[in-house]
Amino acid sequence: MRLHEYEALDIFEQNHIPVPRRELVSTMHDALHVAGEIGYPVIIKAQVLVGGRGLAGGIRTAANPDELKEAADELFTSEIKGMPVRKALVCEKVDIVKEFYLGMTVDGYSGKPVIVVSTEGGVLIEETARTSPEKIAAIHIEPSFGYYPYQARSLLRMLGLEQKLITPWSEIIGQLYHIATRYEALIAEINPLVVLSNGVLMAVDAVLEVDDSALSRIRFPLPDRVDRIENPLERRGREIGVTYVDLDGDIGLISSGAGLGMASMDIIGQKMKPANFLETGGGITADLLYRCMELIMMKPDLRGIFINVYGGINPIHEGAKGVIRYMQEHNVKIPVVAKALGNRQEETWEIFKSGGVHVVTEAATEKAVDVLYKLVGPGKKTDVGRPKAKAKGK
Amino acid sequence: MRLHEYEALDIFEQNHIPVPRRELVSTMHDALHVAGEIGYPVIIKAQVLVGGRGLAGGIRTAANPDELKEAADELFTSEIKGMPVRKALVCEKVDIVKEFYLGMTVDGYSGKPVIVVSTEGGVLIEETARTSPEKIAAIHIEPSFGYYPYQARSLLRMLGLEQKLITPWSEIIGQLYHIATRYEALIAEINPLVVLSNGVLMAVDAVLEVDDSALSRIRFPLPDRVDRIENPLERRGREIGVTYVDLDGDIGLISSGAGLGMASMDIIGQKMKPANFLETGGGITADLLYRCMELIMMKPDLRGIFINVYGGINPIHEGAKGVIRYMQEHNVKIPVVAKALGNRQEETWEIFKSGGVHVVTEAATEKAVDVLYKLVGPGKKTDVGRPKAKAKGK
Amino acid sequence: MSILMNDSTRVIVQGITGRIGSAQTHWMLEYGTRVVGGVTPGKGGTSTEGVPVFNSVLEAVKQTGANASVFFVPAAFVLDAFLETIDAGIKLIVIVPEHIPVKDVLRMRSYAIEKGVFALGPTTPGILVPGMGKMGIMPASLFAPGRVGIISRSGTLSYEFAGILSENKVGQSTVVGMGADPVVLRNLADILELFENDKDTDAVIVVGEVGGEQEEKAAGFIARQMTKPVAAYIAGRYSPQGKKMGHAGAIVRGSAGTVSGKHDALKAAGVEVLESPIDVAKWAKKNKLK
Amino acid sequence: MSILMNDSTRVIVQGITGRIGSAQTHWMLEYGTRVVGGVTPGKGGTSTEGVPVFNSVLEAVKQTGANASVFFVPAAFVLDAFLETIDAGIKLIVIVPEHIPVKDVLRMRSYAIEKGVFALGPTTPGILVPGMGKMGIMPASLFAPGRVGIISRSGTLSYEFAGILSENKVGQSTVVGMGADPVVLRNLADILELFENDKDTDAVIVVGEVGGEQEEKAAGFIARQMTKPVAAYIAGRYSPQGKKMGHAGAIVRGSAGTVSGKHDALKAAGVEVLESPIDVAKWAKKNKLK
Repeated sequence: MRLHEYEALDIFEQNHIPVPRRELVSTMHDALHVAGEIGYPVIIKAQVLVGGRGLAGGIRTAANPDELKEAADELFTSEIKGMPVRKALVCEKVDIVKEFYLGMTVDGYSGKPVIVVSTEGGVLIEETARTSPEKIAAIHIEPSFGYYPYQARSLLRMLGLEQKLITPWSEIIGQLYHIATRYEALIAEINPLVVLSNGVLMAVDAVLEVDDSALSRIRFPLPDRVDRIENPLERRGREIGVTYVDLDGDIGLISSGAGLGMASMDIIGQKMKPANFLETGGGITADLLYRCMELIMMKPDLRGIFINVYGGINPIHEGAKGVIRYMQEHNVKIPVVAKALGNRQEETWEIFKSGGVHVVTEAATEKAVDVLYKLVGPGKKTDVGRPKAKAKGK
Repeated sequence: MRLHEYEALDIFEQNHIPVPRRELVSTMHDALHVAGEIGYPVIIKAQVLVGGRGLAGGIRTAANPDELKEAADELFTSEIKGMPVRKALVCEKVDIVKEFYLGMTVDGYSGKPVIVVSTEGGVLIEETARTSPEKIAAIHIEPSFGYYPYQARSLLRMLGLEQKLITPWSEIIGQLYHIATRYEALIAEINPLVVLSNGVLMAVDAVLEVDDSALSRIRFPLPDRVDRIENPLERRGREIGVTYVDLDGDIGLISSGAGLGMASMDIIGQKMKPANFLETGGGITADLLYRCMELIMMKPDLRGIFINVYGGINPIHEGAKGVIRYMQEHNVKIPVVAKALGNRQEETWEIFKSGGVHVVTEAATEKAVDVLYKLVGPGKKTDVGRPKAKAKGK
Repeated sequence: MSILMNDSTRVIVQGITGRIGSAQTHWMLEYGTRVVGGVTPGKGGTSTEGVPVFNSVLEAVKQTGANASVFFVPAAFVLDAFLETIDAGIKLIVIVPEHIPVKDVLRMRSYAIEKGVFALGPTTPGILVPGMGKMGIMPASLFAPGRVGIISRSGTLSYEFAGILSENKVGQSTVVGMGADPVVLRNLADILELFENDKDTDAVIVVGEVGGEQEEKAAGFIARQMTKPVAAYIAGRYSPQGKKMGHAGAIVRGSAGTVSGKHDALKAAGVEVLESPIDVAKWAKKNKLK
Repeated sequence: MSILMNDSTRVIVQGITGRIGSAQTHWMLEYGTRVVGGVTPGKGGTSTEGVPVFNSVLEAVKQTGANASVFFVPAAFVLDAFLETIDAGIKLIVIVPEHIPVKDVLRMRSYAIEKGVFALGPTTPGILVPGMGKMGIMPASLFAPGRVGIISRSGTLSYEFAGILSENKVGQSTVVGMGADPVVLRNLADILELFENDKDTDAVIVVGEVGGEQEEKAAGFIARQMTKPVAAYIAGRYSPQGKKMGHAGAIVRGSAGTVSGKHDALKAAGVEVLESPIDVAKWAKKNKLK
């Protein structure tokens, strides 16, 4: 779960990392009031969960109330990469002398947390990593050994950082590591970490992504999970316990397994356009697939549906019952093709066929998609489906 | 720092270990009020920081208000092993089917935390360890590996514990280990850990001793440290930063180093009686020794004073200045003998001599104590000094 | 004949008394797997699917001589049970459950490697040796005995590839699910090495997906040490990149993680990159695999 | 000639720029110790008592060839600096500071043992080899070269015993403070073993105190492996028992910890138990030590 910047800044502040004075607002009026208290110039930052927010115009500076009025008005009526701006953070504009980068993630290949620092921060940090690798340093932390400040001191010395910054910076690394550990963060990032003109180090941005699998055991207050997903269909997917991604096409997809789902999209995409990605996980029941059908049918212009499931851990015969119950109750007329193999496959095929589903019994997904293509035809010629940030809604 | 039972029970409760309903009281009137809310029978337990409280009459059961009145009255006007009872805990009397023991400490020799469990708990646990070792099991925890519940399950199985108790008990071990880690406890103990008639496991007593050296970094709320020491002289020692133990004799002692102090007591004890144990630690200054003199002179009947210090890390010449300044300002008449060796010893001797202190320049403490004995004589013939729980006050 | 499992593999099922654990024990036994015991703390002394259940792994190992374990334990208890299993001397562990916190996986991984235990998962369908046995949830009907090895990050895609091969009369030596999580207990290259050293495997198929850098690192191993033909399919060409790891991830990994980056690395290592799963049939024919 | 320190010992002082660090550096240099550098993060490039100061231990080791370190670092920073020192390759460490949390000491101890580092303390006066050098705070005037080894749990009592011996013309080979804390970085028996193997030590004095079980465990080692005469004094006969460890401690240790328990164990191992420190002179004379 990715936290909003304002949520992450609060957590950083509680854990003794210096952050700017700031307040969350949701109207222009509130923005003006807060800015009046903080004092101009201020920065107003859209609180949307997308990357590259700054380059997309989501961060504005205002030197006076008029400028703030204009900036806030634009933000609250605009979308950033397709996401509506509901909340913004009004921050003091601090006096920045230099920008650094500090990030932590888990290195999946080595199986260790990794801390990355750079003496150049900002939006072009990945570019810096390619062009000036000498400005970047990283250390892997042995999980059973843990993090100690001397590791940070040696990392910072490798970068040739001036001595007086080494202690405060290594303290911030320690605090961020502590936060990452307590909140089981997969990503914890400060970009930029800045030096102010008075010499203080400050986090003027904050990224924190918490491990979804650990949410139930994190003992510390976490922001509410409700309504974090802007897209109502994707939110509905989360509610029923499946992974749903809204796309631009017109072929509905239900798959068991993320890899199989991605391969299905790739194959559909060769001649048609998927309307969604939907992955059931390992908990298929008749009810779940009923709700999956309901969810993918929320998109109005579907031309056909492809169901691609395997009976390994999943009782696919139960799933088939849910699909045809939905089709019968809602009088589904568009073609539905199902490839369902594995444990109890013959039983599953019978159920599907009894409900009018076209059953494919060969393993290759390409053959099943061919069957669907013959039923629905080429459709409108456009680009292949891609993720949409904003839903059409129902 | 040893916590009171009521403080430790609060911490246990916050960390999900079942504990009895209870309330802290400091008057008989409050005790009656609380018991009325909890319901009779109740147990009233003196909150004093001494071991063996139960056998010394500090724990009473009351079946009705009359009995409680009598018990509370006795407790609040009595002393337990010389400690006045200022507070007591009124607890529900739970229905105990069986008593167990659970304790954790640090095994200094192996350098590892150790968890000890026994299927027999109660006041005679150490006796059980000697006579029925098969009822006791212990595991050492590797610090870099940490504690996991399966370790507890295997420990409990070794004791032949019935299966249905294994899961709740291993959970309590996990919670106690968690508490011991967070509070940096040198001792964490539940004796007895009881099974109630409804099958629930409950901690009806709680011991928690926190590492003094870690107090400043424990992030969790700890009870106030002030006034934990009953003896005013020992409290004064803590305030000025030295270790002072009040004893029954009449020879004042100032030593640098606990081992040297203990040896000095042993040697004084051969013919005289020490009035106190005082260990300066490594921070001697003129002021500190001035205050040490002031502290040991609070006891009215001193016959002589022995100062035994080494100049390794300590500037003993500074210490000598503080001693003679006190002696001059307060016109000290009783004999003072000092043995002071090490860095700047000659300078130290001169200072002592200028203030009328008898200086011994040989290494053996026995010789210095002989000098003192010749000056003060045998005194009253009684037992050698022993620790006193209650101070005479000043 | 196979990697990881063989004639002397004696399997215990942890979490055997649960709904999924007991159902999968049924399928594993039906496929001929030597399931010698199960573990569910508190259910010791009972039996499930005719298999004796024990309270602890150590007890199960002592009583049955088990040397391998497959997990159907709730995610929250997996770390503890995993450490218990290693301490009991088991040397092959399959972790089927999904949603295990990454922090736990890091701990499990480092302990398994320290103790020389080969562990697969989390979120893996397990291992299947056609005609011999299986640990995990792979549906038997799709597999046939033969000489092609399959390693897959995705569970159901491994069935797909085995199914396509089987329909084309190409059998499998062993099918291994390495697990779909961002951190897994064994890396792809470690499993490739087992296949390279297996005299009954002639070629290997790698089924990967967008995200992470398993395929890129494996490409380095293939270039340096593999003599057998390798084909690879990478799912997710049209998908949003898997688990994003922020700037820190991008900095550490460079271009790793994209489908095209994986394709480039694999091609440079001499791997045949398959554009679509069905292409595996042509590749098998071209290489005369069976 | 000595244990732990010898002609090739090159010492750095951590926390050299502090009040105590610089004063003790002065005394160590004056005694002839080869102090080659100091470390205080942020003070690199300066010098103290003529000794160059570095920002990190690694830098100090690289520039000076140091192989031993003595700590005058504030208690809160000792753990971090200790791990840094081990990673920099130092093999002998003396931790003078007191009041280090036990949790930190456990971590330090296990890492030092894992990495084969010999560490003393916390709360130790250090090591002194009469006439050659010292690491720590022992006051030089009390020591004389000779062939008796001293190991002490208490700092100042080690001076007392050395002083009594020196006054009686009995010199010391090496004097070692093992540290006064309830958990120390090396146990008594480990240091006894070094003296047993030192060809220039003829006998050893153990200065112990009430509490813990170092002396009891050492008695076992002495009985099994020591050939040289050992005398022991245990302080605290009339003292409240040191750090109480509750019932758990009493259960684990049995009667260990009391003065009489220690006396019994040591006597059973053939150790001469001294009733009072001054008795060490008679013992030395009886054993013709010098």
